Amino acid sequence: MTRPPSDIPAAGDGAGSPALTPAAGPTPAAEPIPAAGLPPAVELRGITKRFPGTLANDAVDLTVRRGEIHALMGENGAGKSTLMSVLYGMERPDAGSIRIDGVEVSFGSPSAAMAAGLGMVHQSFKLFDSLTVAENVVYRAEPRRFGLVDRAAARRRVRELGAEHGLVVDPDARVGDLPVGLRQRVEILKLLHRGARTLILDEPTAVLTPAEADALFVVLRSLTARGRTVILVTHKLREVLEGSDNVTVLRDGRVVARLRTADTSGAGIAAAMTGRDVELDRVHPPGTPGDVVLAVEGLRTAGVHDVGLAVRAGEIVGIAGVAGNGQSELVEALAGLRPATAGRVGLRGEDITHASATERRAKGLAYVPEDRHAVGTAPAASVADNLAMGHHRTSLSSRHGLLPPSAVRSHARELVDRFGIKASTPDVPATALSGGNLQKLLIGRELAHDAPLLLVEQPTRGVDIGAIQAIHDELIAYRDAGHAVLLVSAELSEIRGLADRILVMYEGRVTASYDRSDADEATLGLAMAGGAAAPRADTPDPDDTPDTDGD
Amino acid sequence: MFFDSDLLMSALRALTPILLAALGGALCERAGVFNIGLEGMMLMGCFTAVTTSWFTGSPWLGVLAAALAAAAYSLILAVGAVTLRGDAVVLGIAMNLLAVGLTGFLLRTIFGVQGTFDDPSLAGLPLVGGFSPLAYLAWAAVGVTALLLSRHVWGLRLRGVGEAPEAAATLGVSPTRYKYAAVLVSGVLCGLAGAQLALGNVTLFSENMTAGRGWIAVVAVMLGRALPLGVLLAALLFGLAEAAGFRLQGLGMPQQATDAAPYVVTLVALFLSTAQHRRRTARTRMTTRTTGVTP
Amino acid sequence: MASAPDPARTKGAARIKEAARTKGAARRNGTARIKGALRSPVTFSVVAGLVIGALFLVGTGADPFAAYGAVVTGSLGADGIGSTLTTGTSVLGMALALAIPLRAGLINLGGDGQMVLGGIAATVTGLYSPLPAPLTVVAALLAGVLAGAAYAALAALCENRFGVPLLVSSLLLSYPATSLASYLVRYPLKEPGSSLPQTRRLPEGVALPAFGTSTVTAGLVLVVLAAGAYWFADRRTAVGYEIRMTGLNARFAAYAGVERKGLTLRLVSASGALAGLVGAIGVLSFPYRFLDGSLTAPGYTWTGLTAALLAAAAPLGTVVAAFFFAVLQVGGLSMERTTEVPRELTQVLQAIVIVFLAARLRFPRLRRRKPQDPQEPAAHEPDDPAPTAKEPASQGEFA
Amino acid sequence: NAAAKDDSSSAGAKGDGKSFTLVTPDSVGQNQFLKLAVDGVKAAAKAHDGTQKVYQSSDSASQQQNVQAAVDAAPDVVVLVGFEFADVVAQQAEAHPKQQFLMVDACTEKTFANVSCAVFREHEGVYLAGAEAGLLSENGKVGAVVVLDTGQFRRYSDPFAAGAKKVAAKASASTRFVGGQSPFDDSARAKEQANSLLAKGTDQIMAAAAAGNYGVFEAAKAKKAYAYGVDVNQCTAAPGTVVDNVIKKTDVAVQEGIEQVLAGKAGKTVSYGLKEGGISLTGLEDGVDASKCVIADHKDVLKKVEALRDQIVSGELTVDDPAAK
Ligand SMILES: Nc1ncnc2c1ncn2[C@@H]1O[C@H](COP(=O)(O)OP(=O)(O)OP(=O)(O)O)[C@@H](O)[C@H]1O
Ligand SMILES: Nc1ncnc2c1ncn2[C@@H]1O[C@H](COP(=O)(O)OP(=O)(O)OP(=O)(O)O)[C@@H](O)[C@H]1O
Ligand SMILES: [Mg+2]
Ligand SMILES: [Mg+2]
Repeated sequence: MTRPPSDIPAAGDGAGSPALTPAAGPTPAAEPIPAAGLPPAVELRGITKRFPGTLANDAVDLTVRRGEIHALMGENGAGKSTLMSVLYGMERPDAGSIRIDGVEVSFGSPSAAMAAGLGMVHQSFKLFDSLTVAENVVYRAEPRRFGLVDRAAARRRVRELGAEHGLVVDPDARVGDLPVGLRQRVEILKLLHRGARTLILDEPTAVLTPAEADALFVVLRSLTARGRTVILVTHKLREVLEGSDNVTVLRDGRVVARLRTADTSGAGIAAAMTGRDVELDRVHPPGTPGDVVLAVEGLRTAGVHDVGLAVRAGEIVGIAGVAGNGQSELVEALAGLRPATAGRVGLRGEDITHASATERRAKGLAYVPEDRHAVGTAPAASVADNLAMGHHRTSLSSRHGLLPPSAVRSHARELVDRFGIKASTPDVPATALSGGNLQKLLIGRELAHDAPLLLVEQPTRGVDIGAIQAIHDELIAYRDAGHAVLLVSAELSEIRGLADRILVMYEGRVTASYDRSDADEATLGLAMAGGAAAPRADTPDPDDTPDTDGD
Repeated sequence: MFFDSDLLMSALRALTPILLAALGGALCERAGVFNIGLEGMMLMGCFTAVTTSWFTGSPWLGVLAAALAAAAYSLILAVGAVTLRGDAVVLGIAMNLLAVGLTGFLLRTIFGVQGTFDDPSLAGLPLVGGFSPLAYLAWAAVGVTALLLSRHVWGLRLRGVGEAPEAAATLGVSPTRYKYAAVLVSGVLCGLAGAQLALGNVTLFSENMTAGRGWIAVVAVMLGRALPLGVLLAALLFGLAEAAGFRLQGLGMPQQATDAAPYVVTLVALFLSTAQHRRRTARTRMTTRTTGVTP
Repeated sequence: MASAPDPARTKGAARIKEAARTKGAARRNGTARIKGALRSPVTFSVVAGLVIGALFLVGTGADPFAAYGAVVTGSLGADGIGSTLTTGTSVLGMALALAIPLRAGLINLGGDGQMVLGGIAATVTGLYSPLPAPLTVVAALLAGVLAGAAYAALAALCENRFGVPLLVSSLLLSYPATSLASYLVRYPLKEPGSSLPQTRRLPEGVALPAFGTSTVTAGLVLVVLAAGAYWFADRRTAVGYEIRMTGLNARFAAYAGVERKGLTLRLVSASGALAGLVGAIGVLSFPYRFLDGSLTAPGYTWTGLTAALLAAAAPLGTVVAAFFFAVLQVGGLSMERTTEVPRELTQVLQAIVIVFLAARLRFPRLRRRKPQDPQEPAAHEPDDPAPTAKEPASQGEFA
Repeated sequence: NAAAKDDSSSAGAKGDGKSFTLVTPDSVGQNQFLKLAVDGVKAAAKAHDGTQKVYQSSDSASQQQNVQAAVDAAPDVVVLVGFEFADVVAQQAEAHPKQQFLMVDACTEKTFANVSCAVFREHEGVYLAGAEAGLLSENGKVGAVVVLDTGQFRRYSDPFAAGAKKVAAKASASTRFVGGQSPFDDSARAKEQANSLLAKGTDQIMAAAAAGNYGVFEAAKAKKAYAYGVDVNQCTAAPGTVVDNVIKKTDVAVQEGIEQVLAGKAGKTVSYGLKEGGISLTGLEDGVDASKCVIADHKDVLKKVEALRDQIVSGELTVDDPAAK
């Protein structure tokens, strides 16, 4: 690769007002000018993609220079994923052209795109959990001996690539056993093994801690320094501002802005994405804590060791931590979906340690789970049926357990209106909703319980800025109504913006606790990476029984 | 005296058709297609083998035709479950019913008999060392599929397809193609199983002659965790239980008890293996979860 | 989302919208429903099955019209309707038995064993109960129900406790049950002096009342009542809702507090109870005794399962499908008697219908529809017999 | 029409003669016993210049439906083969006193004026076959492979042992029941059951396993042992292996039964044994030498067996009937 890396996010020349540029005309002002003689790594012209009822991409132009990190931003449904699917050969565009390194191409399949040097890391990882890292990396590009997979060569390859790019992973580990951050390394190794020169990453940091995200950007930088190109699809302004060279913003399938990162600010990008002014990083006024609602003492379950915490009425307690450090297990144990092996859980003074999920709900607990597709909803069921869940035994049904269909439907209409869920009728299946709307459905349903205690996991993962703010407002309103909220989020800004107190979980224990005012990102980030952990015993806890729910 | 070589021989004979079918089932399972149509595919194999052998006089052509016919029949599952994304369980159950009806119908239309077709001049498979050549083929197939799945490029891709088809697709491996291949191969294996049953174990066709062996193969796939060697052990367990049951009848055990024995033994084996499997996965998961990064 | 707007206003708006919706719907609903029904995969499957069956007939030189005519007259004509309803009693009973767990994504393949144990329990009660005959009948029915339920519960425990998928545990448990029944009627319960594997005949009066001189008994009324109860539970109760949601996404239901293991146990027990009821009805009808194999040989379990699958376990659909298969079975035999066409044809038809349905084939759209047509046939009509995005739970639990 | 015209439906001249309907409990197929019943009805129809129909059932439900359909058509005689029909015939006979029924191989518990029965004493023939086995066996080990463990089918095992012991005092016998999911069709299973007998050194096997008999013959042939068939001459299925057959002349019983009914002598039960000639051995019939049976080469054995037969016919020797226990 001959071209030197592009200018790293050095201070631009006085980034004053956001350089908003309407995407009219063939050569908008902020269009990065390709270095003389070298064609752009990727050049999309007039890409149009129509789905039944939706114009997902409307004559989109996108130019990505070799060696840059190019951010692609936009709200949910703006057309980012669609555009990348078109580029990557997964969807055929209705109109438009694609050039890779100046050569016009037309990909019929991802393999064709891969052969042209593209590689994509999807938002939901595309990995084989039961296979090893090495097998995942070489899949479909296997080193062979006599027609058999040459496993030694595969391992060697993983080690070499890892060493070269700072992506160290054990080639023999089963991918299913790896934490998310390492899985992402495997995804990137996969692309590098295939010789990808342009990497597309769709929301790569959605599930990472700041530390992991920072590590990822170091890797991405080292890749671009070696002449590779990165297209980054994301909702996170911070990353874009710190990590990218140029930004393209989509709204409603159209390019609304092309910006040099150095020349812009977060507010500018946000305004371009939403089409209105957005107040970023709002810090909500603190709550006024009352009586203890949730009291946890010495709780143990698989993956959770000796956790104690308390949440009071009128406060939000945030749990920060890298995914896989026991937060999900803790919340599941609190919700009654996982048996506690020791300790005590009290809800409004009542011992609920061994109560079933239904009993806990009856006693005043509502719960927004992390995975809205697999756990939080039944995608094939109607919106009305999805909204009824949990209410079907209480407000909607009569004493005798009758559940009149009319009650279910009118309940649904009420919530659809109250929470602004976009659904044509309550009878459409939940699959028809976008990610953000599905999340609203979920949060609306749980808030409607008016339960004294709300457990919320990752309430805004993969949701756009507009919806994030609406959801945050709802949570604050809920707190201010005198309810207790336990919030689990991998998003530090979210935790810091909402929580009155912040706990950090590391390896199944609560290792640190901060008041909102003491918790800056650096401190929290360090604690999440184990910096605040007490020295860990080398032997696993004796009472740490293996989980028996056999999932 | 009780566990003599005859018992083993008897178990091995009982096991051959089950093993062939179960290997097919294991391949499908690995490819992510739940195949409970083994019984039906096998029955189609039985019928085609006998019909072809009868009209051509060659049992080998019968074997070939059985493999082809069962493979063609397996297309129902491939098209229905893979291309049209239908429900594999429902399709499998329907295929089993269809095979019974179809072979019964054809038996009457072609041979004009109901129940059983048998004729002394119907040519069966020769025996080599007490077993039909297909039995040896079944043994070889265990090794071949084991190697294929664990070491061969095709096997790696197949396993990937079965585990996460979208992931395979993004890497340019067509899940459809691999699933079709797995289903068709299972068809061929079930066809061979049928031929073995109708021209090897005996030399005749009778309605519903598979008599639940396909279902046992399904259970063997599960018990053997879709691993070729595991499937072999599971089939062997069943074969031994059945052969031992025959002996026990001789010792005065009622026929009904010996009838039920193989199923009870299989169920108990399932209990034990599931419990053990859980314990093991729980343990490995715990260690990696607590250590986080492995070197 | 914002803060909730004035609730009174939104409610009013919703009411107006609702009024408009129902008005428009009333007008267009009829035709849309018919169109929807015609295009549904069920219609396609049935028609395709009949066409392929006709091709078979032509291929073997028979007259398809005569054959199908014989099926219809043989099953629905004056001579056949009694047999159809008698067969239908058992088929519907088993179809319901299998539909109930299927609604939650559970497949019970152990119907044979549960039915046979129900039959044995009813026989023993009928033979040895000291109660007067009418009470004995009730006791025998209850005994059958309990035996079936208890045995099915065993299969559910295998899944809940030992992690052996229900599909397999129920199937494997079925064999020992039929063997046990077979043993009992050959030795302890055998009719003295008879060379048959059968029990004594139940005492006079220990029988379900029959309609006139026909073989149709009050058993039909019982299974129809069961179907009604199932319909009601499915459509109008919280439990029915939980079952449906479990079938659509078991993790979702569990998250909301539906206890999977408890539900499995209850549903599978209910399933076994119905299977046991069918067994008891079989024994309390002609020939009023337990004859080894007579309950299982007609294959009601499989026919019932196919009916439940055809209807995606929806209550009304299950009833219709069960009746359809009873017609095929009885009509097929009659066709064989009158037209020389082997009755296996109807078995082939039955299987082909299911194959097509499982493959989700439907008639192609004749005209292009506007995208997002609000009158798109309601795929979520709970009684729509089309299986909508329903994955049997067993699949995921395999291996 | 290829759909099995001969087996399933009306054939023969459509005269003004009598009409007969035969209902079978199972598919006729290769079931020799049922085939003979069909032959019997056909012969009767021919003799009376009449018509006949055969309704084949497969399970209790179809048996009931077929009997009902037969009665609805009101032929001169409804013929039913098999013990499965006892209950349904009793019911129909009561409901239709004008309809004549002929039951073969079983009878109703109560007697009805319009139900005639023909039953067999198979055990007498099996006893003789057992005697042959006892005489031919090298080590005195004989056995039987039988469909199911019921009294009716034990007529093929217990008397076989008794016959063998009669001629060879230290003979030992054992029985295997095919069982399994389809006992009448599972020849592979029948074969394995035979193998388990052969493994014990058994060299004479009575085969009463319906379609499974062919499996038994194959097993015996492979081990150079001997087998005994049932109902008709099965020696042709495995010449050199099948020694003899216990013949059951169902055709004769059907034909004679119909004649009795038509002659106005309904309501009686006729029992066929060695004496009446309804049960016999191939070896004791004419044409032994052309039968391909092994017994044709053992005239000395036949002599002894003939003597036994005469004892049974004269009543000097009675054979225990296991079904009567
Ligand atoms: N396969 C499809 N069929 C129909 N409509 C689709 C399909 N894929 C996307 N759409 C629609 O196209 C539009 C753009 O979707 P896209 O997935 O590109 O948005 P996105 O920018 O990636 O959103 P997010 O931030 O939520 O990931 C949306 O309105 C979506 O509903
Ligand atoms: N086949 C499809 N038909 C209709 N809409 C679709 C289809 N596939 C995707 N969509 C829509 O495309 C939009 C974006 O899809 P995408 O897969 O990016 O999910 P998402 O909105 O990002 O949610 P999440 O972040 O939780 O995965 C959603 O509105 C989704 O409903
Ligand atoms: Mg997207
Ligand atoms: Mg997204």
